[in-house]
Amino acid sequence: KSTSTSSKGGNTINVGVDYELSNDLAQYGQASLDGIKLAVEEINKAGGVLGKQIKLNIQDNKSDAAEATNVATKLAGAGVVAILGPATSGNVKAVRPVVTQNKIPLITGSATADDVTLTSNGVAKYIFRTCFNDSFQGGSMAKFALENLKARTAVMYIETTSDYSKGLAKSFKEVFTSNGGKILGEEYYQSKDKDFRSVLTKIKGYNADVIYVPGYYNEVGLIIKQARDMGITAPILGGDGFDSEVVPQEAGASLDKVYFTNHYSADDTDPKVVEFRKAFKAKYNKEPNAFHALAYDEMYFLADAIKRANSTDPEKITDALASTKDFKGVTGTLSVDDKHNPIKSVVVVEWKGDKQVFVTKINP
Amino acid sequence: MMLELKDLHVYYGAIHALQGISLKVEEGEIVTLIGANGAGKSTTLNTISGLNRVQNGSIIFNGKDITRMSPPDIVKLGICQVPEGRRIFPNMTVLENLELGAYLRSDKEGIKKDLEDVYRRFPRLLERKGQLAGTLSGGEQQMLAIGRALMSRPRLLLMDEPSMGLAPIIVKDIFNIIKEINQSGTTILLVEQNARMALSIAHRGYVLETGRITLEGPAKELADNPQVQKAYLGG
Amino acid sequence: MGVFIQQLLNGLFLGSIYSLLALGYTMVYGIINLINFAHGDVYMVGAYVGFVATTVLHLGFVPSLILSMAISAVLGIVIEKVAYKPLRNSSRITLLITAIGVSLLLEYITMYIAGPDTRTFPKVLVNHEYTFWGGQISISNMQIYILVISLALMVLLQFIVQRTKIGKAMRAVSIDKDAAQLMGINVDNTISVTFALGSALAGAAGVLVGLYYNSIDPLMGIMPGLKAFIAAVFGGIGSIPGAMMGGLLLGMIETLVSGYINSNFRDAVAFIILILILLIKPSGLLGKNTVEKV
Amino acid sequence: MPPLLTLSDLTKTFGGLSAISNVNIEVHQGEIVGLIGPNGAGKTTLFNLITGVYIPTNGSLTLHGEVEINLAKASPHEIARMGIARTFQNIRLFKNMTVLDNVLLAFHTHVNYSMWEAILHLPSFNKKEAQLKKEALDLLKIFNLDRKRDTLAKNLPYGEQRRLEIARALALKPRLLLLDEPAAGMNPQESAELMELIKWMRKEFNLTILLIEHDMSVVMGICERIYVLDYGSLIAEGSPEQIKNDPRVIKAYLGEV
Amino acid sequence: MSKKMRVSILNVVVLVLVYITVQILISAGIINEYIQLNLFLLAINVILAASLNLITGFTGQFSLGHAGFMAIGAYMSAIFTLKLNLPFPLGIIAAAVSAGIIGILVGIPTLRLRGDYLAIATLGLSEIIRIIALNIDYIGGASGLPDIPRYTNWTWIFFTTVATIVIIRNFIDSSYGRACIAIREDEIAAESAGINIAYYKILAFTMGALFAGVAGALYANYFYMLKPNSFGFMKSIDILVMVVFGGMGSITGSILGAAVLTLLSMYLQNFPEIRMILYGLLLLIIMLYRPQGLMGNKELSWKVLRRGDRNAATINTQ
Ligand SMILES: Nc1ncnc2c1ncn2[C@@H]1O[C@H](COP(=O)(O)OP(=O)(O)OP(=O)(O)O)[C@@H](O)[C@H]1O
Ligand SMILES: Nc1ncnc2c1ncn2[C@@H]1O[C@H](COP(=O)(O)OP(=O)(O)OP(=O)(O)O)[C@@H](O)[C@H]1O
Ligand SMILES: [Mg+2]
Ligand SMILES: [Mg+2]
Repeated sequence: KSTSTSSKGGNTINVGVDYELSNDLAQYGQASLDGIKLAVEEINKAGGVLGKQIKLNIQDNKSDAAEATNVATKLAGAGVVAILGPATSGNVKAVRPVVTQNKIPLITGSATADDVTLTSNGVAKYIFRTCFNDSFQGGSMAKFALENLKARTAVMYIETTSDYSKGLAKSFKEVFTSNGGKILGEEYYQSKDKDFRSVLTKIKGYNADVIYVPGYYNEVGLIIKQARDMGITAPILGGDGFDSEVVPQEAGASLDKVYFTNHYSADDTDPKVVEFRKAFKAKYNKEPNAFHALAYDEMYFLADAIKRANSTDPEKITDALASTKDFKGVTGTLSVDDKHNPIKSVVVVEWKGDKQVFVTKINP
Repeated sequence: MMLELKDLHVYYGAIHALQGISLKVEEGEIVTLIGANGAGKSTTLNTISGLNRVQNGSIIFNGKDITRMSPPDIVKLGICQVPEGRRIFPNMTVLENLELGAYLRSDKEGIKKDLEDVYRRFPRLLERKGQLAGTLSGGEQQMLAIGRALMSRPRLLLMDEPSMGLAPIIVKDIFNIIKEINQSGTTILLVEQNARMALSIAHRGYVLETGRITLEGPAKELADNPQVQKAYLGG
Repeated sequence: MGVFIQQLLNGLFLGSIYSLLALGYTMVYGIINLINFAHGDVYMVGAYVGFVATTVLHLGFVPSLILSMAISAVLGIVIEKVAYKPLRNSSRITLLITAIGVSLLLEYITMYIAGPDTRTFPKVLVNHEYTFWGGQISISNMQIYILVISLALMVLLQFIVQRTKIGKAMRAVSIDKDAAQLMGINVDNTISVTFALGSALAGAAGVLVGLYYNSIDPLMGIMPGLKAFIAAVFGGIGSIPGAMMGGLLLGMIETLVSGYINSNFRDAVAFIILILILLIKPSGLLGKNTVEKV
Repeated sequence: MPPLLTLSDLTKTFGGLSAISNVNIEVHQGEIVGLIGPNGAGKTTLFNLITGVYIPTNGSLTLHGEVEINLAKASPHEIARMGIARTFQNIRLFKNMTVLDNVLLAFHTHVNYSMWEAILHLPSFNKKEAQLKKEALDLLKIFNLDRKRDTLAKNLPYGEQRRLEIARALALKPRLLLLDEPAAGMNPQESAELMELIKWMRKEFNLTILLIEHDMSVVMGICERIYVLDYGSLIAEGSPEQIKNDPRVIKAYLGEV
Repeated sequence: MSKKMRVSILNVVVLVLVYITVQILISAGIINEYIQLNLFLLAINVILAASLNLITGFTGQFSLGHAGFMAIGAYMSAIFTLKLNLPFPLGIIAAAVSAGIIGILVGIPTLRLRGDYLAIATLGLSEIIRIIALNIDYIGGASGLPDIPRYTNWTWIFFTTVATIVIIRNFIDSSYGRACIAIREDEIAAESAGINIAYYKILAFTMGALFAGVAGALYANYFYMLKPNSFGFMKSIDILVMVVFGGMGSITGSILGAAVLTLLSMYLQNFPEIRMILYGLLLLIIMLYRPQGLMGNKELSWKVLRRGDRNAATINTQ
């Protein structure tokens, strides 16, 4: 079945949004949507793409895989040129067959699992992302822990229902142990938990050099606070899920020796980053987090591909996306590799008070 | 005139349960309401208590129209009911049930005195005052229901088949108690299957048939009426 | 040993939060036999009211708490009047569905107004951590507050329900509404009072827990609501000491499972224990084994 | 003739309360036996023990027949299948089922189609189900309820509910029928009709009946033998004449005339 | 008798017509992929609602764990078709059998627990199922099991749904079904009428679970992807909403309830910002106006549809 071409004629380019806007992942989905909306606003104000305005077709997938498929099918039927989202790897994988069949490109900003862009039949032709995959991010942090922090032992504190968390933990463990480190224990929490003391009591007993907490900011802020309150002093490490002002707000004065891998550091002086942060703050009156930034880049990434393809034909956009070279986004300068992962460097950032401080940069 | 029902119509959904009931109760009387199963006796009492919506007609109590009053307000006026099937509070103790009977009162002394009165009338309740009411036997529950109603010191007491399920010795007691309660100044509207007994203590009576009053008169007259004898007194 | 004691304390404090919610839950539950799914969301609204009171109105802790309890109480009454009262004679499962509707409404209206983001409270109460036993055991003042407050509320509620007139009316209404009316009890008012009380408790819990963890969001009520429901059932439906005990035990079980068995299976093991206990005591720990008299 | 049912040294306590203590009763095939006693004497408790709703604290219950059955070890539904049916003091109908379905349900123990036949609605099922319905209607006709077959049980007036309960019990095709205050809430006229019905039923269905009743005209009118319970113990046993004149019974239960 | 036959034949004819018409519309592309997806989802929900109705509506056992049974079936079928490369019918059978067996296990607590205590136990058991699934790497754990072959098509959907409805309806409409309803009405009276309540409660759970398992299999092999979190507590609630909304104790009600709520959810996709607000509001309004559900405990039948019929009148006044 070939794709509908209804979007070609009009004066707009229809872009589908399939995000987690309600239920448990609503925070992340809505954050992503905020980023996308800002980008669309800027693009349209600047005259659009190929002289056409971007029009978003926003749908809520209720944080559910089947609903994500449902919505994607609807969007495909409505003739969108590309789909942005979903936010999580599982939901992207659920949608993957739909976009493949309908030959529409999909860009996600936060589905990090390695196999999101890889199926049993090779690379998923229509799937792209602006975020790192788990191996790269988890591995980078492992290297940082070993080399910069001279850590020899680690405990991992993982969110049990999240593929992101489990994915990062897996690659952290692989790299950490294969380079001589030792994982003393793996402990688990659940998203929406608020009390972590029992497991932290246990973690305290491990006396590990570092604690790797690949999670999202909501719980991470609380974990850091409670850990420090209980007298756990080891550095706490994480991924781009740490990038939100919620972390210092929740953790307050307890924030100490907290490092995480990210796309940029808030103290980055790159004008692109500075401008984005300013624009975001003006529109939403808060600091952008990783979800905002990655989704913002999603939209520009797509716009860039449409421009280069000089067409709104999804197939051509797909090809353009696949051949992206040195696209300059907020979250880094990105090239798409043959596995549809963005090649961009990762930075390690430390939370110092409510400020992020650049520590080091790790190239792929 | 203490209580007057004027042409009362009540429906349960499509069922026309009361089809124009008119009756009167004078201060100080025992009036009995007899009739077959499903005639509408309980419906009449519940309607007076404010539990049913009146479609048509009116209820006047001491000159006051109470047709659309809420049950608690009606209790406040001094109309209390011993409901059919006892309706005691099974998960509460006997004592708590009695205390609830006095829910609207605040005269501590009076309540205490009435409680003693109830215990004197029903020594079995004193014996079991700490027991959960739900585990009482049927008869014990009936005593509790009557005792509970007395605790509100009603001016008009509506009693729905108070002798149902009671041992003969207690049935006699109950009727004696009803008489006694009446003599100490409480007006009583009594619904009974045990028509013979009811008519023997009542001043006046009404016969109810499928939602209508078919006969009325002094209790003696009714008891002697052959029609009543055949239908309600077992020939 | 120190660790074990710390774990027990962790469980106790976690449990006291469950208890705090379960108390209000069980009150409402006891009287209209309704699984008030919206209870967790009233708790959330209470937290948001506290947030607005402290950040926007710059009120102190106590005024914020009172404001939040008051607004929650009103919210509780309104919910009851609008959503539950018309359905009093319907099946309990129907009411459950309505409660879910109310719960979704509260969650997503809040999300619509305040956004989905996590908010943090300003420090109107300072957290002090006290350590004992050479740092092996640590307790914070907030934990003590919450435990003490929930214990005090339990005693207070138990007193109200068992000893006061309105409490007896509540119980009578819960057993037989018509018979209660015949006693002169105003059923509507009694139910309103119950909802007000239960919801005020939820509001208080919202502020306290919001302050303690310093993190609130529109969906924050779902899990605690569910846990409180479990705790209330566990302790015996309608039993106030039962709710307290159910909450504490649930907290303890969760903590000990994460601490000594496997944090991954925390909820699974907790549920297994819960089900086993229920199988032994089918009406909860302190629930009256109401053998129906045949 | 050996008795149909023997209760020996039967005891049941609730907490500290002895609701039944050391009761010995024999019921013979074909009898109508009365069980009377003051409120709270333990009559209903005795029924509950016989039907397996309560488990005895002590003593034994034996149902005689081709084999002797120890009822204390059986569950209520097994006891029902063995041929003991009952009615309840507080009517327990299936309120939201129709009159017909209430009776049909009680035929369940005699259903002769398999679940597969039912699920596939095979013709054999339809035939057997129609047969059941016919039997049920016949039974309802006896109780004058056939015209209300499609009424929900909860919408019946009280008296008809009592009759339906008896009809439902009969649908089990029992050997022994336990009636707990069947005349409660009936007026004398209705009670008299009920007495006729009970006598007729015994003959027609070859029943043995154990009856709890406070209405003395009913008890004295149809029972051949009467047991009197007081505070959980038997205080008298005998013919209606004997019981009527037994001073202990008069003192505890009947009251002076 | 002949009237019964006539009705049966009428039913069969209508069903065959529906089947063929939809099949033609799908082949012709008039029913596009999106409508088809929602149609299939609707049918799966019908199976779920009808099977839960058997447990909760008819037998009166308050279950909050129906999603657990669905999860078992879904994963089992996915393992059979994806991991073991076995044909779909085997997957469905495995789903039904395994969910049925779990149904027996879940049914056992019903022997001691009642009402909300039972609800908590069933909720707990389904959560246990979900948590175990989260931690089995073989089936993808938290990240889920992707790339499940899409075998579910209109033929499968149609015939399994119809079979489910017919079987449950016929069951209810027999002495066995009456036994279940009697248990709902009064357990003590049911026992005294010779009903083995333990047997029927477990039977109801087993049958209900079995069909939920089948629904799970259809779901797994249609949506490509399974995640344990799709079978959480809220999913059970969603199914319960369909049952209550349609009318507890009415199979046609379950069909209607599932249909209306599926379509509602589909329609509300157009309002992403306020979708859940609208949903909550609608739940509330619907329940307030129709507390007994669309159908109450009546069944929709040709009789009722043909107004003039006298029997229909009695059904309506019940
Ligand atoms: N809640 C109800 N819903 C529907 N119908 C009812 C209801 N209560 C009573 N009825 C019907 O109303 C009529 C009158 O019933 P009511 O209970 O008043 O009779 P009664 O004279 O008290 O009979 P009994 O002697 O059996 O107690 C009966 O036909 C009964 O079926
Ligand atoms: N489940 C129970 N728990 C505690 N006590 C009980 C229970 N069932 C019965 N009793 C007690 O046992 C005694 C006998 O009760 P039972 O119901 O058998 O009396 P009864 O002879 O049937 O009286 P009535 O004629 O009033 O119905 C009563 O005192 C009652 O309080
Ligand atoms: Mg009556
Ligand atoms: Mg009795």
